[in-house]
Amino acid sequence: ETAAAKPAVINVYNWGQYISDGSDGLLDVNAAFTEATGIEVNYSTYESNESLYTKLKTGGSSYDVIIPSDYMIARLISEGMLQKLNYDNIPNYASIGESFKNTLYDPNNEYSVPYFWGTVGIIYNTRYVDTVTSWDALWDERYSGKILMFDNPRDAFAAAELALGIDVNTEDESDLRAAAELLAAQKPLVQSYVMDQVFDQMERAEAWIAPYYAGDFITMHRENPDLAFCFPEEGFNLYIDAMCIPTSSTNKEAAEAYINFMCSFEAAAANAAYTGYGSPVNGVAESLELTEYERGIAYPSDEILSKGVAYLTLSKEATQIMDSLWLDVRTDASTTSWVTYAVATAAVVIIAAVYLAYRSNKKRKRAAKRRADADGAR
Amino acid sequence: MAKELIRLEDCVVRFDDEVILDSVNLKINDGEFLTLLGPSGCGKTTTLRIIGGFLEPTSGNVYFDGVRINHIPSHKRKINTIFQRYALFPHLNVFDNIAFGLRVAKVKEDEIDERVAEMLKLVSLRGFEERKITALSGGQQQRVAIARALINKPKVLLLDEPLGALDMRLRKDMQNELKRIQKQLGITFIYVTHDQEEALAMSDTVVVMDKGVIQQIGTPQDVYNEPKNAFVADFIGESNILDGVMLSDKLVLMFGRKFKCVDKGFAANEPVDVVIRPEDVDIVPADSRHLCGTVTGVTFKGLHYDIIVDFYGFKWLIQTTDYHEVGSYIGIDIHPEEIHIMKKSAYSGMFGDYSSYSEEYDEINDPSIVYGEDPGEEEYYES
Amino acid sequence: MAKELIRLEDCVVRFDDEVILDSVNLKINDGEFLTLLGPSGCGKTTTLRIIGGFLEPTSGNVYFDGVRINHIPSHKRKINTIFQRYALFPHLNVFDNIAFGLRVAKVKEDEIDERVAEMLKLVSLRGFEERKITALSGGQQQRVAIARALINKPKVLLLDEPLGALDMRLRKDMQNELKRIQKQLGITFIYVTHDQEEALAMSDTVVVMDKGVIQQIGTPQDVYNEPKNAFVADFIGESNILDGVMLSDKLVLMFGRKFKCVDKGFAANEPVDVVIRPEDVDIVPADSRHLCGTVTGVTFKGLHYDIIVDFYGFKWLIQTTDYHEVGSYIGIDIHPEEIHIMKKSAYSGMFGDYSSYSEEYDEINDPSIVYGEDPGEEEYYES
Amino acid sequence: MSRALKIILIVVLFFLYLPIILLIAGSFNTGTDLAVFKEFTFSNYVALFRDRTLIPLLLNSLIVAVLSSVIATALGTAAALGIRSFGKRFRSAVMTVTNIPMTNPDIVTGVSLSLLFVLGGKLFDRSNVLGFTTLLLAHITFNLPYTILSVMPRVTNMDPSLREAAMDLGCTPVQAFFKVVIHEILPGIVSGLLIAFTMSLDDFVISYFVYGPSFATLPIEIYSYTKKPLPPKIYALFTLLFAMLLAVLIVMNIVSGRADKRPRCSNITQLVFRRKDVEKT
Amino acid sequence: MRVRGLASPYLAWMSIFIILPLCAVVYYAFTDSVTGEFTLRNIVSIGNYWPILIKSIWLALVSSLICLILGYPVALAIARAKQSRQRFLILLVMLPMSMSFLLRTIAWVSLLEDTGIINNILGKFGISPLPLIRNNGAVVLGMVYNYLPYMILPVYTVLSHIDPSLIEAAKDLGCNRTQVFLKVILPLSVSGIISGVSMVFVPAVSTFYISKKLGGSGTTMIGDVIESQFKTAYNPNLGAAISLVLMVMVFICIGLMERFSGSEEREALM
Ligand SMILES: Nc1ncnc2c1ncn2[C@@H]1O[C@H](COP(=O)(O)OP(=O)(O)OP(=O)(O)O)[C@@H](O)[C@H]1O
Ligand SMILES: Nc1ncnc2c1ncn2[C@@H]1O[C@H](COP(=O)(O)OP(=O)(O)OP(=O)(O)O)[C@@H](O)[C@H]1O
Ligand SMILES: [Mg+2]
Ligand SMILES: [Mg+2]
Repeated sequence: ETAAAKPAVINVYNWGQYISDGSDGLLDVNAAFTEATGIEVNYSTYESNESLYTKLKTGGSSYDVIIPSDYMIARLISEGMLQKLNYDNIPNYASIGESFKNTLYDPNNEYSVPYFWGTVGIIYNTRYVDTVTSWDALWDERYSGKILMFDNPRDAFAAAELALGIDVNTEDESDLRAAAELLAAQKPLVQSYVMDQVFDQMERAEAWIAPYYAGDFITMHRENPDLAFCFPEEGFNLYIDAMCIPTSSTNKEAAEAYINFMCSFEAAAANAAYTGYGSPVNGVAESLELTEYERGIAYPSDEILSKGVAYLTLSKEATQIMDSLWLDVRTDASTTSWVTYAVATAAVVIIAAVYLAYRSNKKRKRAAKRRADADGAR
Repeated sequence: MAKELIRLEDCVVRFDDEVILDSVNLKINDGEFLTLLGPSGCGKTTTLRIIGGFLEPTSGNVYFDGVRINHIPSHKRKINTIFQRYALFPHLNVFDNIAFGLRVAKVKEDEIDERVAEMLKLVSLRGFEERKITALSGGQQQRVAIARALINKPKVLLLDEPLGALDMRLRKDMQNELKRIQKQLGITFIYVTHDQEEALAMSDTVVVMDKGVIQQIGTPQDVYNEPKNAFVADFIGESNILDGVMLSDKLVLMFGRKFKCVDKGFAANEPVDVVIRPEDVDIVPADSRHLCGTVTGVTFKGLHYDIIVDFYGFKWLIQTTDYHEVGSYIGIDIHPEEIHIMKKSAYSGMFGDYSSYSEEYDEINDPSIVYGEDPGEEEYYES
Repeated sequence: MAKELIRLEDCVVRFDDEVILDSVNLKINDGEFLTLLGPSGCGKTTTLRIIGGFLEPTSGNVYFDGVRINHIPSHKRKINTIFQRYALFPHLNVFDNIAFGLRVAKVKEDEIDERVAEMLKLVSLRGFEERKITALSGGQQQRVAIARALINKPKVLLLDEPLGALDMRLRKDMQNELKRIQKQLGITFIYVTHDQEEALAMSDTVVVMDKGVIQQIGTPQDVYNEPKNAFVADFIGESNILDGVMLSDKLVLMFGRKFKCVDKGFAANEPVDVVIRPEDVDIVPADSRHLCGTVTGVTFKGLHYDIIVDFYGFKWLIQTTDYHEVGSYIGIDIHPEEIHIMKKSAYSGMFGDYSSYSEEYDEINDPSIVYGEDPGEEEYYES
Repeated sequence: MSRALKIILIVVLFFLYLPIILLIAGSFNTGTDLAVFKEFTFSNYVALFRDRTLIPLLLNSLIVAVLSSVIATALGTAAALGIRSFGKRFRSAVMTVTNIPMTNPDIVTGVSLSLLFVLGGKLFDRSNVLGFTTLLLAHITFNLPYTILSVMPRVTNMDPSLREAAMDLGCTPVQAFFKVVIHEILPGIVSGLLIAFTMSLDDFVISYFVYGPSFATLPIEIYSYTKKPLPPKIYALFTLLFAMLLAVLIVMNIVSGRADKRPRCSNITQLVFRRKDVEKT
Repeated sequence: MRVRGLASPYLAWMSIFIILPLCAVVYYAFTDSVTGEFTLRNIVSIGNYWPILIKSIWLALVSSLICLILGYPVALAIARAKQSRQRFLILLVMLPMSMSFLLRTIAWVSLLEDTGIINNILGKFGISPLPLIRNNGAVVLGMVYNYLPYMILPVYTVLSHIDPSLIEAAKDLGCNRTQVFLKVILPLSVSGIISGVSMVFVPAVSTFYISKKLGGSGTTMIGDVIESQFKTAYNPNLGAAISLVLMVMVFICIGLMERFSGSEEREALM
């Protein structure tokens, strides 16, 4: 019945590069945890909330700790895929900032412990782009071909919806269509839809303006001081990634020990220093070596934060509508282009078929003629 | 007919410093059926490839109709080849294989139809036009290869062991067919084989080669009856090859006995090789007037029996249609014309020894046997 | 010697519903040299594979020393094989190839060294131990294959056209060598070939096959002199095969004329095939007592001349050592013993026609020629 | 004409190696951006050896690659030998099915395999089936067609009487395989093994669906690196891997090249000498 | 007889790990994502993706063609090299595939970008940046780069097995070099071309990473759609349906190619 008798291994499933791994002279968090508790960590990574969801949904593997984003947590809760936590085993929960408790996705603080939080804003290159205050900048034709856009529907739609003044959590089809139209209108201006390529492209001024996460801006800014960050006036996404325990977990106590450890100051500080994202743990923000400018963006004032909106989980129907609208935007349903391809493909196939048919027909005819000749000769 | 068409002059071929052809001189007349005969690896294919234009000799000249053609590529020579393994195009059917050369020459389809039909008749393959090459038997493939080469009306046809893959019966039939075609069309054939019977049966001229060197050139009768050295004698049919000494013109000493012969022009007492063909030996009752020996082996060969006779420890092969028991004591009789005298050569002593035929394998090496124990008893054996 | 060692009983082999071997019955005695002879694709290899244990007959039984061995795999049979293309192991050298069987049997290395040395001596390959298989000539490979098979001291050795790839001279030498080895070791040899000369020269018993059916079993002399049907007659050497009618015992009608012969036991007026071997025909001056014809072709064959003679439009092949000019009118003489009578079979009319030898190809089909225009002139031709 | 061919060959090889050169250069670069070479450094290699996750993941990848390629080659070789003796129709049916994993989009193969494994897990009442075993099974599955296709031609070209000859000389079928047949089809086996190994080492899509918490591979980890720019120690890792493979291949090439050069005419004294060596052993 | 048993482990493996999953795909393609009942809706709704499907096929076709045009001469050059050098060259062609596919694609990005290496070099000569990336051309380039070895290998194998005497025979019958190539070498290598084209076309048509990295804002491939159905949108039924259609189309394409070119030739070569 003691903790020691239980198999001392937990499976942790986290985003890639989302934990301090001992590089840059920081704490190796997982190793420190093992050292402190004797519990081994099987650590693996995913690249998006959706792949995490797929992996969980498919089944066949049991994870003890996962770290989805807010809207995904709500979805997982509504589908009964998370276990309630025993906060008695997570004493460090006390050090989580109050503003990260009683959230929309977990109103009663039953399922999750915040890991990081962050904001989405607009990063732009001050050399080429005038001071940005609004989402409208992403639709500014002056920057045509130098605009990057999110390569996932939720963030992309949110940007359009905020620009239109629509609720980012709307499930209304006409709202979604309006957002999609705006995105479609933006498409000719967009250089490409990207995620992590933002770093390279912004740092090297390959692109001039892009919506992205505030924490990542700090990294880019250190490489290229020309870059600036803006919290758009219409509002912006404020997200929280939080640690949860899925129902498939078989080792809940150890998982809670892990969550507790992650809330400890040392671990949280190391992670925050490594990733650059906002730590919800009290005191961590102050301990980081940040310039004033950086701090203002990574840990903005409450006034700014009050404009932040969280994503809520959307209904299945709304998700499907959004996905298919997004696909339409991405694939450019403008008929001319696909008709061209269809005609080209068909032409190639038909020419080949006609040529082959002609050849074999000719062969057959000649053979028949020869046979007839031979018969005649006889 | 006697007009010279192709001449090889001092042709030498080296691969990696190894001499493959050594100073080959060869003249081929228009309309001739010339055969290159020799054991495997002797350079027959190499010679043919020089003529066909697939290989330039390392040194030496090749003339065609008096023009030097060393550098003329094969597709510009009026010479066609039937390859050792036919080299038919597997992606084409019989008709298209035969029509290949004409299509390359951009002949009109109508004419192609006509000429292919003609060729198919010539090689008795009408009705096979649409067949895949892979669905033909060896003999049929052979005939397609012939038709494919002949349709281009070459002045010279090169044939590289075209019958090697066929079985005995088919080979005989194809030999006749090839000979017939050659006569009918009057084309020069240069034919490669390692089968001496084939060479003798088909050719006007036989060129015997070994180790990259031409050993003898002559008509089949010449080569068979008057071999120039032990290699030729042995390669062209079975031979008993004996050491002899030329006592004077028309008189040779073997086994310490004197035999009449018809050859002359050797130095007195010159050591020579003496060839006696197994079928030229007549068996007679044993008596003192003849060389006598004991039969030590008999093999039935269909046409005849191979008989091994021991004369004072040296074993002869004799071919006869009459059966003689092992152990019987017989005499032999050889016409002076059947005794062929050859100069000694590098090949002397290497061939013409039938000792391995008998069970008493080691006896030949018995030093106690002295040849010609009873010399001078008679001047010579009469024929 | 006469003890039965292997027996095939009603062996049938089918591949994909095609009958490859049709009810083969065969008895092989201990120490016998038995040859399977037949054209390509007739089922020789298939028969050998049944004996070797590489193939189970579809139906029928295989006995070895009286024990049924249908299901005994090849590695448990005291039978070794020399494969059609030797199947030497290319990754091993000569020594290791020969030692292979002993190594498998876990014989001590000392003994292996000894026995391999012995074998190498037997096949005259001492000094070649370290050679790569690929660096050997065809004849040497052949001898390695023999040594590899013999070193296991098999009771039976199967040889599948072992000499097929060799040139004429080498083939002759190897024939003698094989025969010597077989006699020396007293092993049963089952030998496959499509070369009739080879079969006749080497075997105690010849089995002639065609299309999966055994056509005749007998000694070489039997098979040659008393062929059972036109196929055998034609396959074993050249034959003139004529249509005849058996008038009574010892009297046959050909060309509308009566000939004495020695065969009997046929129904009166039964149509038969008559075989006359080309070398059994004696050429005599043309006169009224003999069948006379015109020479239409002569080919020099080394040993003899092939002469085509036209008798009333039917062409015979005659082999003789005397030269006769094309166009000369000659008579022929046949001993009654040389006239072989065979029952009509499926093969009748397919073989033994030498018309294609001559240029006048179409004449044979000329309906104006009537055979036996002058009947009754004489009772029969004397010998 | 042949000069034109040579030029094309060189151009294509340059094309194939251009990114490789870039990645290798990137491993010695102080910056993270491949396009800008800042300063030469070994620090990426130092960082790589300090890293506690990448090396174990690389080992995992290697274990799976080695095991799956060896097993797939063994299975595939046996299959190629067996398939050859099938009737024509059945053989072509089997070959068609064999081709399916190659015509299927990887992602479909991955998903369908994961469904199969989960279903299997439910049957055996194991909620945590995904892991090393499933990864291995999946890798073997997608490697099999490649190994079969590279061994098959060797098997068809092999003289069947070699095997029979071995059995004729007393080998059991198993002995015949290991003493003779394997030597004949070895080149096919080796190339199958190589292809399978590289495919397996590089696979991300299929692995993604069948890996479990207890066992992941390197490509999965790298693919999830979306939070930050790719750390250059990754380039260092693959540069090392590439160098190792290159070394192995060069050594193999030299060894097999030597074996090819057969002594043309053997010196007799040498023969005697070697013979003695054999006798000693 | 006993050899046949050797294939049985594979046959068992095949039925469990190839045929069963295939059945799963078919099952998914015909069931509703919510209710789990039989439905044709997934198949029907593929209609929405025709443009992408056709574009993917087109790009894959173009890539296969370019691979052929580049790969054939390379295969020919290797087949004509010295025997001892051939294996080395083949290894040289294969070796880049051992470097991670993801990394190689990333390397291409840094080569092709507007501020990438190539445009930097061009910039030194005063040439303004060329649009090398984020268009269909870049996607084709990525596919060609990744799948070129798959073209070279089979073509080389066939070329190196052509009996040299066939080439001599063609020369003998009057062909010059070009004619030898067009009339003999090319027709004889058709089987290699077909397997090369299918080995390039098949993975190219379903690729999804290359288009993400190298494609522009409008370059979505059918592979991306399938991926998003399985991973982002979590609609595996639709994903299965699309892949089923894709698979059937690919099979038909390959089947047609083999039928028209005559498989007998391939057998003849073996
Ligand atoms: N390309 C080559 N490189 C090196 N040696 C060669 C080459 N071609 C032929 N040879 C050698 O030249 C010699 C003669 O070969 P060639 O093909 O002319 O023989 P051949 O008389 O045709 O024999 P066969 O009857 O076996 O066909 C052989 O020893 C052979 O090994
Ligand atoms: N495995 C097989 N499947 C189908 N047919 C076969 C098989 N093996 C042999 N055959 C057929 O059986 C027949 C007899 O073949 P076999 O090998 O016994 O002939 P053979 O007399 O040895 O001929 P050769 O002299 O050419 O070697 C041939 O027609 C051949 O096509
Ligand atoms: Mg030759
Ligand atoms: Mg056979």
